[in-house]
Amino acid sequence: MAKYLTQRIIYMVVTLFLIASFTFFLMKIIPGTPFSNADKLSDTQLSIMIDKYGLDDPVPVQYANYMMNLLKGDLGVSFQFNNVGVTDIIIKSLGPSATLGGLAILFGTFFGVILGVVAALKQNTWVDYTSTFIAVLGKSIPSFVFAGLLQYYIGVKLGWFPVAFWRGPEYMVLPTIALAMFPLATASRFVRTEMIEVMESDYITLAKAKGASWFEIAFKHALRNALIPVITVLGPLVVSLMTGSLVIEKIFGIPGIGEQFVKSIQVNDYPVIMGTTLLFAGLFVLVILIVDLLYGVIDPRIRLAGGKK
Amino acid sequence: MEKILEVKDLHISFHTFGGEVQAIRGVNFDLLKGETLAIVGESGSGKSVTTKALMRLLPESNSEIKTGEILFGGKDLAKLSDKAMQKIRGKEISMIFQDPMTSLNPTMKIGKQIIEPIIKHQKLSKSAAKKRAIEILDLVGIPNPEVRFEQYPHQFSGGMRQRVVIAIALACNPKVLIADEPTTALDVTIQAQILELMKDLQKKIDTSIIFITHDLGVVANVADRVAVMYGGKIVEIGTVDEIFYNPQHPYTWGLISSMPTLDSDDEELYAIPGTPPDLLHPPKGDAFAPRNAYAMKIDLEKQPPMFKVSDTHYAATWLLHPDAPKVEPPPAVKRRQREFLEMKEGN
Amino acid sequence: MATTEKLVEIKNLKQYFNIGKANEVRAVNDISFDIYRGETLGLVGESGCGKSTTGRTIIRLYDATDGEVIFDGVNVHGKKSKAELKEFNRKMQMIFQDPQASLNPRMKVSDIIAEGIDIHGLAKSKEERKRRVVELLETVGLNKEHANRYPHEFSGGQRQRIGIARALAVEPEFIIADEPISALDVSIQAQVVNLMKKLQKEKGLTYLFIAHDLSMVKYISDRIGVMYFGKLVELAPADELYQNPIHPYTQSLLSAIPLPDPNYERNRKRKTYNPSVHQYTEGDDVQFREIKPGHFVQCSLKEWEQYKAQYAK
Amino acid sequence: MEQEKIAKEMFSPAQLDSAKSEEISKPSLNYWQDAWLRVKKNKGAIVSLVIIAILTIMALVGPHLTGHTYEEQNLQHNNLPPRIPVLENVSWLPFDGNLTRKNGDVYNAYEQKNVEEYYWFGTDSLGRDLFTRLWKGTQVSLYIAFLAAAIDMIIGVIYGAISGFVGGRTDNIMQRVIEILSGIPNLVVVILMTILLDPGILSITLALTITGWITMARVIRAQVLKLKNQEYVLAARTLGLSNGKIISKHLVPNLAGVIIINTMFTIPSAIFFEAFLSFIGLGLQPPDASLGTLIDEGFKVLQLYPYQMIIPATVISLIMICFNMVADGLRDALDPKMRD
Amino acid sequence: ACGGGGDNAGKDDNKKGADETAAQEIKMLEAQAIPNMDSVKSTDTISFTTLNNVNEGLYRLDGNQEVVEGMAEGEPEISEDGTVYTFKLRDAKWSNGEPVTAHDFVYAWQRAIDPETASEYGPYMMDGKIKGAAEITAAAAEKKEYDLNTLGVKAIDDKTLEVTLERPVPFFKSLMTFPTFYPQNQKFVEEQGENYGVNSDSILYNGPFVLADWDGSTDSEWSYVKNADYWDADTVKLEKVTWNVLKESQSAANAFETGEVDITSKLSSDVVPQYEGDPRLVKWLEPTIFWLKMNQKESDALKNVNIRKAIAQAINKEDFVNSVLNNGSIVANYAVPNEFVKNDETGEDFRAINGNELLPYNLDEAKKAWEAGLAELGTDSVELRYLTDDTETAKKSAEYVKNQLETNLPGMKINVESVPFSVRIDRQNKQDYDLQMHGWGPDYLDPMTFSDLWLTGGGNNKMDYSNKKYDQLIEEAQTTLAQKPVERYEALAEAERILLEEDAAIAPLYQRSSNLLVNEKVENFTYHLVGPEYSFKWTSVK
Ligand SMILES: Nc1ncnc2c1ncn2[C@@H]1O[C@H](COP(=O)(O)OP(=O)(O)OP(=O)(O)O)[C@@H](O)[C@H]1O
Ligand SMILES: Nc1ncnc2c1ncn2[C@@H]1O[C@H](COP(=O)(O)OP(=O)(O)OP(=O)(O)O)[C@@H](O)[C@H]1O
Ligand SMILES: [Mg+2]
Ligand SMILES: [Mg+2]
Repeated sequence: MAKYLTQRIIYMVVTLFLIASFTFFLMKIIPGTPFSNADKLSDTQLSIMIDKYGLDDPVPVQYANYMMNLLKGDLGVSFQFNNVGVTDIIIKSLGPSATLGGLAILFGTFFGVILGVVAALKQNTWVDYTSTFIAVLGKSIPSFVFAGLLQYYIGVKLGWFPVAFWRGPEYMVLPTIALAMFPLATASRFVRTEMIEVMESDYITLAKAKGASWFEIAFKHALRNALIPVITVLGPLVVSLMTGSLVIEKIFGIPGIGEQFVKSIQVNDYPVIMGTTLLFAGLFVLVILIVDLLYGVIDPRIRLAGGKK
Repeated sequence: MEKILEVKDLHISFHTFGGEVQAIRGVNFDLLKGETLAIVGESGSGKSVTTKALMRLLPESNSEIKTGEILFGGKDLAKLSDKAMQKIRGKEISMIFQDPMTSLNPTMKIGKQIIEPIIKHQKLSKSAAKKRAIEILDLVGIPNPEVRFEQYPHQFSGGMRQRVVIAIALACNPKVLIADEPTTALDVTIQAQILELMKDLQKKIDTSIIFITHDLGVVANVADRVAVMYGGKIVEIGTVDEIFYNPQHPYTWGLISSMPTLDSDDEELYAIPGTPPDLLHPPKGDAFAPRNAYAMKIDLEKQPPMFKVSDTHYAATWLLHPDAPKVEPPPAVKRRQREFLEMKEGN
Repeated sequence: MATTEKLVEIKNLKQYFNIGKANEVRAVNDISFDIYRGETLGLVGESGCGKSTTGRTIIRLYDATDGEVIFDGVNVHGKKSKAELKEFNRKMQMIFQDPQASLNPRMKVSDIIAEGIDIHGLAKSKEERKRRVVELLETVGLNKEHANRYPHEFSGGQRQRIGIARALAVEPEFIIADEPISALDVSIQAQVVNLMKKLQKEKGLTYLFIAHDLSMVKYISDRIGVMYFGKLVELAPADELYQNPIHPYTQSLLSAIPLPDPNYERNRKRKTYNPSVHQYTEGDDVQFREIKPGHFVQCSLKEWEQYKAQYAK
Repeated sequence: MEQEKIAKEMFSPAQLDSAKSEEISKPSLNYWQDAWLRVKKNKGAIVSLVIIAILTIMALVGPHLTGHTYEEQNLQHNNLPPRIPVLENVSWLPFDGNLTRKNGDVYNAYEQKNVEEYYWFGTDSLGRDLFTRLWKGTQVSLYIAFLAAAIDMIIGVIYGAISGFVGGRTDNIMQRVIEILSGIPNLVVVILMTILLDPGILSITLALTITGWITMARVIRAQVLKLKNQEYVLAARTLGLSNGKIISKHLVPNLAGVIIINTMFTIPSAIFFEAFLSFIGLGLQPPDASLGTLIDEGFKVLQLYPYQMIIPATVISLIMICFNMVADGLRDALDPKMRD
Repeated sequence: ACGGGGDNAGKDDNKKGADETAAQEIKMLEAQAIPNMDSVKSTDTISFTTLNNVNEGLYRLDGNQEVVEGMAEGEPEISEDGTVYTFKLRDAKWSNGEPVTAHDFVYAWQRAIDPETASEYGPYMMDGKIKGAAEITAAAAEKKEYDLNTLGVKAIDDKTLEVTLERPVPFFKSLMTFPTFYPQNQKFVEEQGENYGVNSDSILYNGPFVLADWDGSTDSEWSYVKNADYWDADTVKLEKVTWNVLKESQSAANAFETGEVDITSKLSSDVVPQYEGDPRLVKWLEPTIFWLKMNQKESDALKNVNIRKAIAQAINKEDFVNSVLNNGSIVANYAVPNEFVKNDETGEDFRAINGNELLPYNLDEAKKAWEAGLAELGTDSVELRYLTDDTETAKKSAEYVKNQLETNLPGMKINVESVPFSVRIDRQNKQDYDLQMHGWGPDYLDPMTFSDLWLTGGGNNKMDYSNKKYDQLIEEAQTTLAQKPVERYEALAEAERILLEEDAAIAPLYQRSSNLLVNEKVENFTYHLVGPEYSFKWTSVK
C-alpha cells in the first residue's frame, strides 16, 4: 500500500510539474498586458514597470525563477492587487467555492442517486420518464439560467432566501440548488444505468431469493455496486464544481475562486493565473487519487489489488 | 409419499421485441418430500424459467404467468402477493445458482450475506445469527469459519463460494431447495465435493431438491427422479433408473446416446440433428418432431399427451400410442434397456 | 490412423506471465511431449492449470518464455519471416471454446469462413471463393443458405461448426481445439465431436484436443495428457490412462467424473489428491518418466521405481 | 386417460427434410438492421429523432422564411414580443404581441410602436428578427456540436485504439499523457485557447477538441483492450491476418456502437459547453448567433422580455433532450449485452 | 411555545427598529473588490472612492463638483507666474492620533513618483505638471541616478506645503482632490513596510470615515465607520456604510428589490429599462466619451480624411443611444464632454463654444465622403478590423456599428475583434488595430484631460494622428494662455473643431450616463465626475 501510494504521489508531482511548465509557457504567448492602467502609462513608465517585475528577462530565466520559487512554495505576488500573495488570494477565495461546490456535490449526488435508483427500479414507467426528464433538464439548461430563475422567483418574488452574498447558511441555499442541478442530473443518469445493470446480476437474484425486500435489495445490495462507476464521473466533477462555479459566483456575488480566476485571466495577472491553474490541477490529481482509494473502500476486490501493487 | 410442491399446467410467456416467447407451455410435476428431482434438457428448454417461476423471480417487466398453479403448503405461489412471497423465499424455498463467481455480492462480507436471511426469517438477534452462520459455514465444510465470516467473496475460491451459496440457501432449513446448475462452472473434482455435500445436507435437514443440470453424469449421481424438458414442456418423467435404462421419448434417447460412456469407443455418437424450436412461433405438433428420426405424421399435427409407462414413469410421445408402430431405439439405448431388464431380473 | 511420425515436438516449453512482477504466473512450466501425425492428443486438467496457454503458445499466440515447439521439423518460435509465418499459419489452426466469442458478430458467415482463403490467396476468383465457402459449409453440415447470415442467428453447435469451417479453409494439418464443446449443449456436443472425427478420417488431421470433460476426451483421443498447475503429470494412451492411472492426481480426477449411469454412480468411490503425498524433498529429481512404453508420469526416482513395481502387478 | 380416435395412417413416418432441420426461419438481419428494429420500438428515441430532423431542417430552412436576415437591424422594431397571425387570437398562447410591465400593466408592443409586420418569435434589442436568428443559432449550435463530435471522434478513436491495441509501454505513456491533459482544468485550456486564437467558431471547436476527446479515448481503449483478446481476433491472428487488417476488419466495426453512443453524448455536451462559453463571454462573436449567445442575451432581459430567453432555451433543451434520448435508445439497441 | 414566539418577536423588532429610528446606516453595492488601498499606487475608481471617504487630500469635491477645503485651510497662495503654490494646512489628525503635516504630503508625493514604488498613476498625474517629475521617470528608465528631492514639493514647516509646477496649471486645485496626491504618514508606512494597505488595520485614516472589516483585496465585504476625529466630523451624519461586491447588474437590482442594499452599483443597460420612470433610478451624465479611434499607422484607408469622415458620419448615433444603449447616454458630436467643466470666469459650459454638432450623423455627407475617399484610394471596398472589449455593451455596440457602417457605406467590411481589456490595451499600445471602440474619462476637471490626448506623438494618441495647428493650439493653452481662461477655452475649442470637422481623426459616438438605484430614504447621495465616484460626507438617512 505504502509503495503504491508513493508511486502515485510521484506521478502526481510529475504531472503537476508538467502542467506548471505548460501553463507557464502558454502564459508567455498570451497577448495582453498585466498593468491595469497601461492605457495611461507612457512608454518610459511602462519600461520601468516591466523591468521591475522581471518581465523583460529571457523566458528561460523567468521560468527557472518561477520554478525555484514554486519549490519553496512561493507562488509570487499578484499584479492586480497591492502586495497580495497569490497563496493568500487562493486560500481566501477557495473557501466559499469549496463550500459551495462541496454542498452542491453532496446535495446533487444525494438526490441524484435517489432519483437514479428509483428510475432504475421503476424502469420504463412514468417515474423513470419523469426522472429522465428532470435529469435532462438539469443537464441541458445552463446553470446561469437556473440561477437567474431561482434568484428572481424564490429570492425576489417569494422572498424565501436571500438573493445574493455569502454570509451564512441561508445564503447558500439558492446557489447550492443552482449548482447542484448538474451533478444531480449526472449522478441520476449514471446511477440509473448502473443500477439497471446491477439489478440483472446473479447476486441480486440471489438476494431476492433470500427473501430481501425491494428496499434492502436496492440500497443494501445494489447501490454500492452501482456506485463504483459513478464515482469515476463524480470525482472530477467535484473539482470542476469546487473551482468552476464562476457563473454562479458571479450571479450570487460569492467571493469565490472562479470569479477570481476569470478576472485574473482578463487582466493578465500571470502569478494568479499560474497559481490557480496549479491549484486546480493539484486538486484534480488529488481527487483522482482519492477516487482510486475510494474504489477500494467501496469495492473490496480493488482494495486487495491496490494493496498488491 | 408426501407431496411438497405441485405444479399444474404452468404456462409462461415473455414479451420481447420479437413478440411473445412462449417459454413454458404446460408444465406439470410434483415434488415429494426428501427427494431430489433432476430436470434435464436442452439449453432454452425452460428449466430455469420453470424454477424461477416457483420463486417468482422472473423479471416483472416482461414475463407473465399465463395460467397454471404452483401449490405449496396449501397456497398458490403464482398468485401470492410480493410481501407474502418474500416470506417464503429463503425460508421455505431457497435457491442456488449456476455461477458461484457472480452470485455473491462482491462488496458485502460473506458473513453479512449469510446472516441476512437468518435475521429476517428466523428473527434471531445479530449475535445468535452469527453463531448460526458460523455453524452452517462449518457444516458446508469451510475451514476457519470465524475468519471467513469477515471476508469478502473475492477471497474465496470458486468451490468455496459455491459452498457459501449453499450455506445461504440452507441457512433457514428450507423445505425446498432449487439448484440451477450448481456445479456447471466448477471443476470436476470440486463438483464431486459439492455434490457429496449436497447429498449429505439433504439427509441431515430432509429438504426436497430440484436439481437442474445439463450433465447426465451428475443426474445419475444425485437424482431420485428425473424430468426431461424439451421446448417448454416436460417430455418424460420417471425415476432415475427408468430414465437412464428405459427411456421412452426419442429426445431422451438422443440425449442419452449422445454421451459417450467410458466403454463406448469407436462407434459414432448419436447426434440430435437440427436446432431447438423457436418459442416465438412454437410448432403445432410435437416440438421435437422436426428433429425426430422417428417422427410420424401425427407428430406434426398434434401434441402428444403424457403416456403412462409405469406408475412413476410417463412420456409424451406418440410412439407410446397403442396404434404406433414399434420402433428400434438407437443401439446405445437398446444396450441400456437390455442391461436394465437384466438388472431387474437380477433383483 | 495415428502414425509414429512426430508432427509436433514440444520441448521444455515454458510460458510465464507478468515476469518479475508480484503477480507472476507460471502458466506453463517446463512441459515436453510429442504429437504424432494423424493422432488426437487429449489434454485435461482442472481450470487454470495451463491447458489453453499451452495450446496458444504452440500456435504462437503467445511468445514462449522458453523452450521449443518443433512443427514438421521446424521450430515455430524465434524470428520468422513473413512468408514463413504465413506458411505456418496455414498448417496449424485453432478452434476456440466460446462459439459466441469466436465469431465476429459484424461479419457474414461467408466472410468469416473465407478470411483464411483471402489472407492466403487460396481462391483465384470470386466464384472460386464462393464455391470453396459453400464446400466448407457443406463439409461441416451446413448449406449455402447460411453463407449470408450473421453469427448471432445460429445455435451454439452451428456456430462451432462455422468455427471449424474457418479453420479448415486453409487446409491445415494440425488443429488445436481448445475446449471446442464445453460451451455446448450435451445433445449438440455430439455433432461437433462426430464432425471432428469424420474430418480427421477424411483429411488425416492431427488434433490437440483440450477439454475438461473426461469422457468426451477419452472418446475422441488416442492419447491423453493430464496437466496440473502448469505441469504435465501424466501422459498415456487413452485406454491405458483410464485403466491404469498412476499419478495420484490422475486417479483423483478420474474418480471425480460422474458418468451417466446411475448404477455406477451409486457405487463410486472418490479419491482426493493432496500434493503433499509425494513428500518431495529438495534433492528429488522430479521428472517426466516413462513407466511403460508410451506411458509417462511426472515423478521422482523413488516414485518411479514404486510406480513401475505397482504397474508390473 | 380417455383417448380420442386417431387415424391409423397418422402413425406412418413423416417426411422430414434433413436439410430443413438446419434451416433458419427468421429473416436474415445484420447488426444494423437488427439494431434499427430495436430503436424503432423505442418511441422516445424515434420521436426524438424526428424532432432532431425537424430542428435540423428548420436550422437550414428557417433563416430564409421571414425575409429578414439574421443580422439585419431595425431599431424602430426592437424588443417586439412574438406575434403570429391566427395564433394571436388564441388568448392563452403567448403569440399576441403583448408585453407585461413590471407593475403588471399589459400593453401591445406592436400597437405602441405602430408596427404592422408580424415577428413570429419577436425581435431583439437591435430589432433583429428572432425567428431568423433562432434558426441561424440552431444551425451554428448544431454545426459546433457535429464538428466537435467529429474531431472528438477522430482523435479519441485513433488515440484510444492505438493505446489499447499496441499496449505495453506505448499504452503506459499515452495514458500518462491523458492523465496530464485531464489534469489541466478544462476551463483553463478553453480560456487560454480563446485568448490565443481569434474568438469564434473555430477556436470554440478547437477548445472543445483539446480535452473533449479524452473520454472517448478512454472508452475506446477499454473496449479495444477487451476486443483484442476476443477469440475471433485470436482466430484472425492464427490465420495470419496483419495488425492493420485486424484493426480495420475486426475492431473498428465492433467499436462502431460504442463510438456512436459516445458521440451522441458528446453532442449535447458540446452544445452545452458552447452556451457556457457564451455566457462567460468567450463564445461566438457578434453578430453571429448561436443558441448559447441567444440565451445569454435573452437572459439579460429576462424580466422585461422573457420570450427572448425562453424560446432559445426551449430549443436548446429540446435538442439536448432529444440527443440524450436517442443516445439512450441507441445504447439499448447497440449494446451487445442486450443481444441474445 | 415560548422560544418560538420569542423568535418571531425578535424579527419584528428588527424591522420596526429600522423603520422608526432611521439608523444612520446605508448598504452599498460595488461590482468589484477594492484592489489597492495604497493611495500612491491605486489606479481604479473603487480604490479611489474608498480613499476619498476614509482619507483626505488638500481639497475635496462636493456634490456640485466644486472644490472645497480639505486638509488645506483656505485658498493657496499662488505665485505671479502661477507655478508656485503654497498651502496652509489645518489642524487634523491621523487615526493613530498623530497630526497631519506637510511632510506627510512630501513623503507621499515622493513615494508616488519613486520608480521603486512602480506607481502607475504617480508619474501619470505628475509628469509635465509638478516640477522635476518627468526628469525622475526619464532617469530611471535609462537606469541613471535620480534624486527624489528634486521633485517640486517642499514642507516649509509642519503646516506649510510649497509646490512648484513645471508651468501654470489652471486646474491645479481640482487636481489636488485626486487620491494620488493624498498625504501618507512616513513613520506608519515604513513601519508597515510590505504590509502597508493590505487590510483595514494597516492604513491610517484622516477622512470622514475609517475603513473597517476589510481583509484585503480579496474581501468582498467592508464598511466605513464614522471617524470621530475627523476635523469636520459634525457635518458627517452617517454612522456606517457597508459594502458588498456583486457583479451582475440583474442580481444587484434583485438585491435592491429585496431591500438587501440601499444603493446598487452602476447598472448595465440591460437592467435600466426595467426601471424607466421609477424615481429610485438615479441617472447622471458622466464626462466619459466613447469614440472610434481610427488608426492611421497602417491602414491606407484611414489615412484618407474622406474615409474617416465617411465613417464618422455614417453611424446613426440617435438610434444607438436610444435603442441600443437605452440607458440615458446621449449622442456625442464632440470630443470634450458636455456638462463637464465651466469656464471659471464666465461660468459657461465649455460646450457652449463649439456646440454639439461637430461631425454629426449625416448619411448624405457620409456617402459623398465615402465615394470621394474610395475614388482617391482607387478602390471600391475597404476592409477594417474593429477592436473592442469583450463586455456585453461593447459587443452589442460592435454589432450595431458594424451593421451601420456596412449598410451605409457600400463596400465596407468590418471584422469585429472583441478581446479582453488587457489585450485591447496591449494592442492599442502596439497600435495593432484599425478601428477601436475607445472610451476616455477625465482625471481632473479641465478640458485638457481630453485635449492633450491627440498631440502629435502624445502618450495616449496611439493612432498616429498629427496636426501641427492642433499641436500649436494645445501648446498655447498650456503655456501662454494658461492664465487667460477665456482665450484658453477658445483655443481648446478651436483645436476640437480641427480634430473633428477638419480631420475627422476620431468618430465620437456617445457620452455615457450612469444609472443606479437609490433607496428613497437616502438623502444627499453625492457622486463625482472625476477621480473618486462617491462621497458620503454629506449623505444621510431620512
Ligand atoms: N427474460 C427473458 N426474456 C425473454 N425470454 C426469456 C427470458 N428468460 C428466458 N427466456 C426464454 O425462455 C426460454 C427458456 O429459458 P430458460 O432460461 O428456462 O432455459 P434453460 O432450460 O434454463 O436453459 P439453460 O440450460 O441454457 O439455462 C428460452 O427460449 C429463453 O430465450
Ligand atoms: N494473458 C495472461 N496474463 C496473465 N495470466 C494469464 C494469462 N493467460 C492466462 N493466465 C493465467 O495462466 C494460468 C493458466 O491459464 P489457462 O487459460 O491456460 O488455463 P486453462 O487450463 O486453459 O483453464 P480453463 O480450463 O479455465 O480454460 C491461469 O492461472 C491464468 O490466470
Ligand atoms: Mg438455465
Ligand atoms: Mg482454457
